[in-house]
Amino acid sequence: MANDSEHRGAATPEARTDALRRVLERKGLIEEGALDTLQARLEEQFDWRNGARVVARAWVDADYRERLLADGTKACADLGFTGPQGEYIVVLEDEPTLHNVIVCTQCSCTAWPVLGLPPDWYKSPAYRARVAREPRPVLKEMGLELPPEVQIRVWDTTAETRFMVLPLRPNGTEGWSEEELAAIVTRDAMIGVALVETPESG
Amino acid sequence: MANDSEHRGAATPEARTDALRRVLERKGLIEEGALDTLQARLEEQFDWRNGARVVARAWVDADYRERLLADGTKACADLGFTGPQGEYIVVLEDEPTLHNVIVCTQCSCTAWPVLGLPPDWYKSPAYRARVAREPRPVLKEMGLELPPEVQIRVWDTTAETRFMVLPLRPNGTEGWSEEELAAIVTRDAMIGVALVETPESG
Amino acid sequence: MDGIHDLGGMAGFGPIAVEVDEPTFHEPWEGTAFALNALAIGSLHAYNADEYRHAIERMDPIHYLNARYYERVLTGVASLMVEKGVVTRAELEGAARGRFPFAHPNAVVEPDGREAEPCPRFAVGDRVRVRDIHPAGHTRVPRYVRGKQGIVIHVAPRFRFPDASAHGLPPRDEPTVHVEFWARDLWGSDADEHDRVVVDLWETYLEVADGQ
Amino acid sequence: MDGIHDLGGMAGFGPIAVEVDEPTFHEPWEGTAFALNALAIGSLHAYNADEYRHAIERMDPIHYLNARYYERVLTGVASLMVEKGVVTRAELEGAARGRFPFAHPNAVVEPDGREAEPCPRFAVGDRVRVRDIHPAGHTRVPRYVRGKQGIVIHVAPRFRFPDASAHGLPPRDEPTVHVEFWARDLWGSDADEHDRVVVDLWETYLEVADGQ
Repeated sequence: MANDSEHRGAATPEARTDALRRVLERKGLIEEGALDTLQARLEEQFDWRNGARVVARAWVDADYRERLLADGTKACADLGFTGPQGEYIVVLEDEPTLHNVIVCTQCSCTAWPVLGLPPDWYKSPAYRARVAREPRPVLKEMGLELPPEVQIRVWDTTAETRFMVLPLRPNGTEGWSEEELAAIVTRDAMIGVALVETPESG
Repeated sequence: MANDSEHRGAATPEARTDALRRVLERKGLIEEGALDTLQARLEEQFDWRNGARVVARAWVDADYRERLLADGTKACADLGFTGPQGEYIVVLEDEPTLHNVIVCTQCSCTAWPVLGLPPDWYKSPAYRARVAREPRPVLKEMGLELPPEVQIRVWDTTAETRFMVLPLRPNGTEGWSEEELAAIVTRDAMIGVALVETPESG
Repeated sequence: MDGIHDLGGMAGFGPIAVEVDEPTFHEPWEGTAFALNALAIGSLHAYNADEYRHAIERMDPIHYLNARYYERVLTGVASLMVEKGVVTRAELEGAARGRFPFAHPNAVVEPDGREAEPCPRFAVGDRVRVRDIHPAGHTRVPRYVRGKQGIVIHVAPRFRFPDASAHGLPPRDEPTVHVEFWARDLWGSDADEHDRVVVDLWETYLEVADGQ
Repeated sequence: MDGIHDLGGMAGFGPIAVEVDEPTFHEPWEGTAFALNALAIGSLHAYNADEYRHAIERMDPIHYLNARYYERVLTGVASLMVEKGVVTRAELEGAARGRFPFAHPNAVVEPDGREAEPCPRFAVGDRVRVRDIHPAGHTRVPRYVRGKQGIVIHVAPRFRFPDASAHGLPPRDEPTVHVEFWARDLWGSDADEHDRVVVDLWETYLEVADGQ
């Protein structure tokens, strides 16, 4: 019972974070401003809109799509998306009767350079515990009711591969530009808890 | 995240208990004083000193010991110890090279009529999680370091059998009366996390 | 259900906190909560002991680990009293003047179609394997023995099969057997080679082991 | 370790709470905690990513479930900074003006004696069984696939074997393979008969399946 959260008399996470930063600064291990610079750089680097651009490119360029599915890391790097947690990216292709969904049951590993830093629900015990076991009810709860003929493949990020779902291109987007397509791709669709929808279909 | 403990804004367990009692009283489901009477009766009935008397009797009476090991429920009932959570008692005989220890990994089932209502540590997640897996370090941590040649048998109370350990009678108690023996038997020894010791050995 | 209550073998808890000269109840409300449960089961017949255990298992894992024993008792009793229609949430929260956390709802559980056998299926000395089942509802077969093999060392009397009884399904009494496992078969090579674990299991949880 | 972090398949959590238009960081300290970890691994080389993951796993289960993600990050970083001697508990608690909960201590882990194989041991289409191991230290093989059989569907590059790397043991790179399991083999007959789960596993976790 020793190690509880702040409700049992610990300093707040904010006070503890600040304490760690100040102690490291005092020891000269953090240079003036280095932490802010690092944080800003990482926040810019880890943006799920990068993944949306990858998806849009794959939808309009059959050759790129093929390369993306054969070597996700390289194809993402070709668009400039690399970095920590993107060392080995595997792209999962949705099909009309096969739906992919990603989880990290043991922590919260994510392909940061293309999916960004994931939302709280993705990191919550509830999602991590439940989606590996009962993906269909979980997806339905999150607003995605899949027809019974669609099989589900859950990918658990237990090692160093980082996954990204290549969702189905929605009907009614024939002739759309890559930019227009990128604008309708969502992070949730690249995790696999949503489909990509057009303003009309959505 | 809906169902947290009082630290996230719930009423205290005390206020909740009182609320439940009052609502039941208001509905006429609890008669005046019935709850206090019931509680007093149960507290009297569930006393680990009952088990100490069983152990002492088994130590001085070879016939009783045999009956206790053959049919724990009946032998305990012969001394007047019966009731809820004592419907089927199995007594586990310690030997010089075999040590028994009891746990309920899934909840906190205990032979109330002979072991009493168990202490918090017995009901804690730490004990329940650890003793089934690493009994030797757990016992050592609790003050009982067993020689390596003593084998350990952990009994998990997963169904309706209720266990009680018959500990080794300590050396130096030859000629002691049943009452004197009962006075040195502890609840911890009947759970299996301690040996019975004399004031000299202890 | 494979819930937080199924703690056997979970690593990461620290030392076991032992309180010297611990009282039976630390505060009066604990005794009240205990007596309320005894009253609800024994006098009001509002629910049975299997439903009660399962109600506690259905507590949110965060609440379950944060709560001490008698808060879990209280939450089990109160959740069932609401679910059985004896009281309402609103009545309890009104009387408590605050939020009253309850257990999560029960799963829908179908009958398993089995029938009680006239004679015990297993005898002392039988080698058995625990079925690798993961029921959505209440069960008393710990995860740590599922799929494992052990030896029957004792056959106990018939008791009500809890996976049915906790969900209002047709009751069925069947023997439980004490099955002894080598610790190493359960926990791997880190375990002591001589240590054993005995688990008390209803017959439905068991099948004849391989090569028998 | 079979810890609280190994959540795959645990039942009893309620609905998944989704926040609309969630910001990357809810409070500035969360971004600071994230950057501190990146700095500690990337610039200070105070510890590696496997040690970091394991430090979070060593948090007390109650703290783990109560803490949101960035509090877990913070606790992992701070625990390792103390364990590595970069800072002291007293320094941190003094600066925080309050208690600073850390992870529980590391287990003592011995080398497993294995060596990296020159070629990948498994190929696409191989039927494999996950070894039923329960290491005291860090491991990345979830409990829910231990002892289960599946098919290799992809062989990934070599990565550092985390069970060694998290404990300062001699590093060893070996391929990981994506193993596909039928959901019913993992969760029993309640699971959808067509659903599958793919788990990314280091070769050491695997053996050739029965009857191959």
